[in-house]
Amino acid sequence: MTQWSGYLGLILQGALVTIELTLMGSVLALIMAFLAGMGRVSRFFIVRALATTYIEFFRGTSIFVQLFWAYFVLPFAGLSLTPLQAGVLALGLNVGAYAAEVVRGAILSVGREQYEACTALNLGRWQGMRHVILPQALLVMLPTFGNNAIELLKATSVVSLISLADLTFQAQVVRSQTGSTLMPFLSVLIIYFALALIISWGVRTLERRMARGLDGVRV
Amino acid sequence: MPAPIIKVDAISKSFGAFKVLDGLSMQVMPGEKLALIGPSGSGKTTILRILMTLEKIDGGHIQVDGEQLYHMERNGQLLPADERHLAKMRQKIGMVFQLFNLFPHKCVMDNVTLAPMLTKGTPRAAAEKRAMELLDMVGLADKAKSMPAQLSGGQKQRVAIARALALSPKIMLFDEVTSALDPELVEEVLNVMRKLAAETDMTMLLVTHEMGFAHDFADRVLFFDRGRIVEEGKPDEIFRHPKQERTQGFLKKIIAAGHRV
Amino acid sequence: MPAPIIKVDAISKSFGAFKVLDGLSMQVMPGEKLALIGPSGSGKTTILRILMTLEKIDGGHIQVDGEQLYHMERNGQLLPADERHLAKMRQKIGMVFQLFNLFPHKCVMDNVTLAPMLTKGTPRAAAEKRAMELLDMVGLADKAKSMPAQLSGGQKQRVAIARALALSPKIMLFDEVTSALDPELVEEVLNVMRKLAAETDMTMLLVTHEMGFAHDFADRVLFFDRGRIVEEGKPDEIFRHPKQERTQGFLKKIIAAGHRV
Amino acid sequence: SGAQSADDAKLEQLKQQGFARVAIANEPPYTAVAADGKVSGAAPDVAREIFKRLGVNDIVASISEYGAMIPGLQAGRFDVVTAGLFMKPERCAAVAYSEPVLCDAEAMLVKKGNPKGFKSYEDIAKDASATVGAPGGGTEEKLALNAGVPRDRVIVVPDGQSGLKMVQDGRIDAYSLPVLSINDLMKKANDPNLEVIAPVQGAPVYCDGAAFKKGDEALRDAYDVELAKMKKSGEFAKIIEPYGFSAKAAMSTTRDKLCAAK
Amino acid sequence: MAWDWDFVREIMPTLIQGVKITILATILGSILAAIVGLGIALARRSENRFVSRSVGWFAEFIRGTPLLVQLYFIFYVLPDIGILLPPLVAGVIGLGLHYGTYTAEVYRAGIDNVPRGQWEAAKACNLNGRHTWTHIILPQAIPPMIPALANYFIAMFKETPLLSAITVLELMNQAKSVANTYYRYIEPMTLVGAFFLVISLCSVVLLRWLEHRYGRIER
Ligand SMILES: Nc1ncnc2c1ncn2[C@@H]1O[C@H](COP(=O)(O)OP(=O)(O)OP(=O)(O)O)[C@@H](O)[C@H]1O
Ligand SMILES: Nc1ncnc2c1ncn2[C@@H]1O[C@H](COP(=O)(O)OP(=O)(O)OP(=O)(O)O)[C@@H](O)[C@H]1O
Ligand SMILES: [Mg+2]
Ligand SMILES: [Mg+2]
Repeated sequence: MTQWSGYLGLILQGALVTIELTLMGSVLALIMAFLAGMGRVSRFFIVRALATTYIEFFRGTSIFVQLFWAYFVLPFAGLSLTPLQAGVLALGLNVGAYAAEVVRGAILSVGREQYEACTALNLGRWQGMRHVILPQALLVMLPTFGNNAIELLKATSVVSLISLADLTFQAQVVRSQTGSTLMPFLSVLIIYFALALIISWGVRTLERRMARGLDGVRV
Repeated sequence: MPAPIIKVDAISKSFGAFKVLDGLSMQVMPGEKLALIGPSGSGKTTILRILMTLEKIDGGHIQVDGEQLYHMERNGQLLPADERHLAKMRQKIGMVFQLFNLFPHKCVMDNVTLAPMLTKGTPRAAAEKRAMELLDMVGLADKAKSMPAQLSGGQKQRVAIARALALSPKIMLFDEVTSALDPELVEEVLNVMRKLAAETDMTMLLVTHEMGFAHDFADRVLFFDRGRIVEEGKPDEIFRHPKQERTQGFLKKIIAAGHRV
Repeated sequence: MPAPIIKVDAISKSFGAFKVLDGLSMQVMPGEKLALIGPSGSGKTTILRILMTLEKIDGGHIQVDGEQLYHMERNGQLLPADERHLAKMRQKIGMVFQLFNLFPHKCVMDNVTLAPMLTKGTPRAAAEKRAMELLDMVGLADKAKSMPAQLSGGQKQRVAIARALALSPKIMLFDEVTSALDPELVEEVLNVMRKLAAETDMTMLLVTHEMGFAHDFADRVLFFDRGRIVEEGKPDEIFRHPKQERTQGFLKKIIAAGHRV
Repeated sequence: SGAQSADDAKLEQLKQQGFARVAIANEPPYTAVAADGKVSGAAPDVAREIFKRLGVNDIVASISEYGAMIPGLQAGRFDVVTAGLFMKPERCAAVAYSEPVLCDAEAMLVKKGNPKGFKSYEDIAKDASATVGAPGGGTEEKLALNAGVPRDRVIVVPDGQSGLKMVQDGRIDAYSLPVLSINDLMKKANDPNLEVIAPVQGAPVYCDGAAFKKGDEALRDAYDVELAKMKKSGEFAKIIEPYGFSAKAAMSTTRDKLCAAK
Repeated sequence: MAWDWDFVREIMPTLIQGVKITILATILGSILAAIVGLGIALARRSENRFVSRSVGWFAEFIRGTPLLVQLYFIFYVLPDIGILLPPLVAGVIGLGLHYGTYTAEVYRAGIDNVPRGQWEAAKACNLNGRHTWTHIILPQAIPPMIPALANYFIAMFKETPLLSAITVLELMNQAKSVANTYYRYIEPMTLVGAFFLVISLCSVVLLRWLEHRYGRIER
């Protein structure tokens, strides 16, 4: 088993790809979540309709279909993406649709009286959103965002199906090359779990930070 | 005689099938201190919220400081007001709520400076200087860095008053600003309002169940019932010699419940 | 003289660092009607909950009907009671809660028959017959098929009493059974309890703030303060001629608040 | 012509970027990934050498599922597929093949002693309880289907190792891959309870070629020129024979023959 | 490559075969997840620290790692210890276990939402533990959580394509196989997406109805 350490290197390379995908996907998801989540509470019908369509479409179809679409069908429309881009696009848009509902829920969870205080102080809609509503809503969103990020991390495993050399894919490669099944799968399970723990720890830390001195914002 | 600063002309307002205001008209003079009293559900809060543009009206007209509130004149025509017109009109009006509605994620100072900095572009230094003056006025200069959650109800309400004043509105609306407070905290808020009434020539509209305070504070009292003004007059007239039966009944009940008039 | 049915011996109970009961002892005779009164937080609810085994004790002993409640005797040694022993002891005791705690997903009849059928294996027909008698007793025979959500508070509480009686306990515990009710519904529940006291020889322990009812109902009154029994005696002694200063102060406050004694 | 110059442009573009994107399969010995992650194996080694001669310094290989290769090529994700994708008329219609590169017969992996006595795909079709595993979209899947094995008895297996495992576990009765692939699997598994049937009767010897996108024929032609030179000089044999492939087999047939075969 | 309706008509029967398997896997997986989740939720409340802790970590682990890898594990590694499962069974177990950790959270919330007074009343009625659970707590806890459970079952439905990795011929696998046979990806993948979207949209309607029907319990 002299080669095992070498193959472990391969798996770690896969872990890097997985981390990269998770980070970039999360950024895209976050952007989409805010765009669509706030779009859902817009007063313009068109914006609301667009946001709703986006959310329902991406929540309604499976991440696989989206991935295969982004990878195999988009090129026929002239948009050819690298596997990494396709992966980030599909994952970000998919998880973003779920997170958009979190954003919307959190925005609605801020009491009506806060909106009225904004009006009474003559803040514009965007100003009120930016300085009063979102900072309070953010704290409500954060724990669920953490869960969304873990979902995204797990979803990266399906990009192996479009041949992106992520953790799961490398496990498959190592399995083919070494003939060992248990070792590669067990080690990637452990790595995924460690990454998930890091995410939830990070979110909890962030939450504590943000909640400081804010007792009474929630409930 | 100067022109009225608020001119409410036959406005009506319904929630669903329920008519809250029914052809209500009233006028307020610049600098006047007005108390709105009346039974629960009579529409007192609603008229304040309408003036603050938190509710829309179904019919009628309102003029504030010489301009239409819910309409704009364009080429001699009256059109529904757009957001820009409303924002302009809101500069003239401030409101203090029953439940304070402070921003819980911002410290006292930021609560007071936020609106001037955002809506008027006041530089931070100037906004904070003015905020300190106002906090000093309401007796909370030492709480500038506190978070709302750390304040008592009375303190919160005084911050809310300072926050509304920071925009220097010509008209201030107060909706039962003491009714959510523990009894021992009511007085500190009323004191601030007395001071305000004495020191400024702001127009003030006050909805309250504190009849004693309304008596001392107001130049004129309006008695509301079922979305209409049933009686109005100087505090002494209304409280000592109400003409209408409804007013008499209302005051009798209030006194029975132990309120001082 | 018969042996006491409840013998509480120097029990103590803390919640965290807060000592609620502090070496409390008391005895209750079979058939006795006992009222527990005292200021809020004095531990009245806690002692009932301990008797019902809803809380554990930290120290001391309790004997119910000749047997240890929280301990079992095995080969002359006292061991902590196991669940089987507790279940056996609970057969002797029933409890009615301040907030009724009816099972909301079951109709009135099922609320009353559930426990006899499950714990004693009573056949459905027998359980329902007995339930109808009990519901009749509390004046709710016509509501047998109603769901709890369709009942008024007073009706709910009467069902709760019937439910507790269905297990034919020797001891009934009542914790402020009327304090969550609208004033006009209090009397119907008290009537049921009066009837119960008159018609059965059940031992009854009653926590209440209704001093008038406690006076009429109880054979003996215990006055609690800070987890101790400060004074006890016949209702007339306690209510008319309290000896302790604490008791006097408490009753004075209660009377000032408008309660009838 | 315009198309010609566009094709030339393709090679120019590859030269400029300095590498060609190559799809390979996760299937030794056609391809192999060393412990350090370096890609080798017969197919990529040949492609690397030819591209070098064409002035494209390197290849960037990405491992892909069989099923994803042709769509990937059509979608422009790869410039060429060198993965043991055997030439067959339908495929020749979908892609532009080079001349043959690696040839191999079909084999089946079964339990020791070949308990069901398979010799051909037809044998599997006849036994109503027999199942056969094959890569999705691969040659073996089609051979089995064409031999009359119903769809629900042809199990699509994601990769060789899975196929081996499924035979070991008795989930499938046979797993079919090219001979050399099966041999490699056997070598790694080192399992005395397995047996290889090679070649499968009635199954032709297939050869793969480098597959290009339709429209990249000029690049393909340039590739063919270099391939022919290498075959002649013996360098071709030197590259593929260590992996167990026969250079003679590749040189004894042509694309036109294979693409026309029924 | 243009859209080809004839091709669509030709592959439709195959895809519908796949849809059947997909739905079957979802239903079986949902049933298992409902049971597993209840088991985990009860075990986590166990007085036995060891049981509650280890079940807690196990559930965290399952929830923090990708279903795809878990499926590989169940299908390819478990036979090494003598557990040989047919593909569909392995898939259903994977789905049930994975989503069981989610439904466990739903159960936990549902159980916590039963007021303490109900536990106490049960005790005062001298009901034993089993009777308390079956007659008092669960009947009150479960109806309000039906919408949340249904939500996860819809999510599970969208993850069934993963089963293709362990040779289950569900919708996605059929589509891939069709695509590989004809070298056409656009139609099968788009149809798969359409199937998912239609079924998801229908289930959203069902969900709204469930929320309406079971959302609250009158007290
Ligand atoms: N958003 C709303 N939707 C429906 N009805 C409303 C709404 N706001 C107010 N109402 C109704 O309008 C009526 C008048 O309300 P308003 O708050 O103006 O009364 P009020 O005079 O301020 O009474 P109170 O002294 O109780 O505050 C009430 O019957 C109230 O229920
Ligand atoms: N579960 C608990 N955790 C912590 N403290 C508790 C708990 N239950 C009761 N306490 C505290 O124990 C003290 C005694 O409570 P108990 O309910 O027995 O008082 P009580 O005499 O019934 O008062 P009341 O008349 O208000 O019902 C109170 O201070 C209460 O806050
Ligand atoms: Mg009001
Ligand atoms: Mg109590």
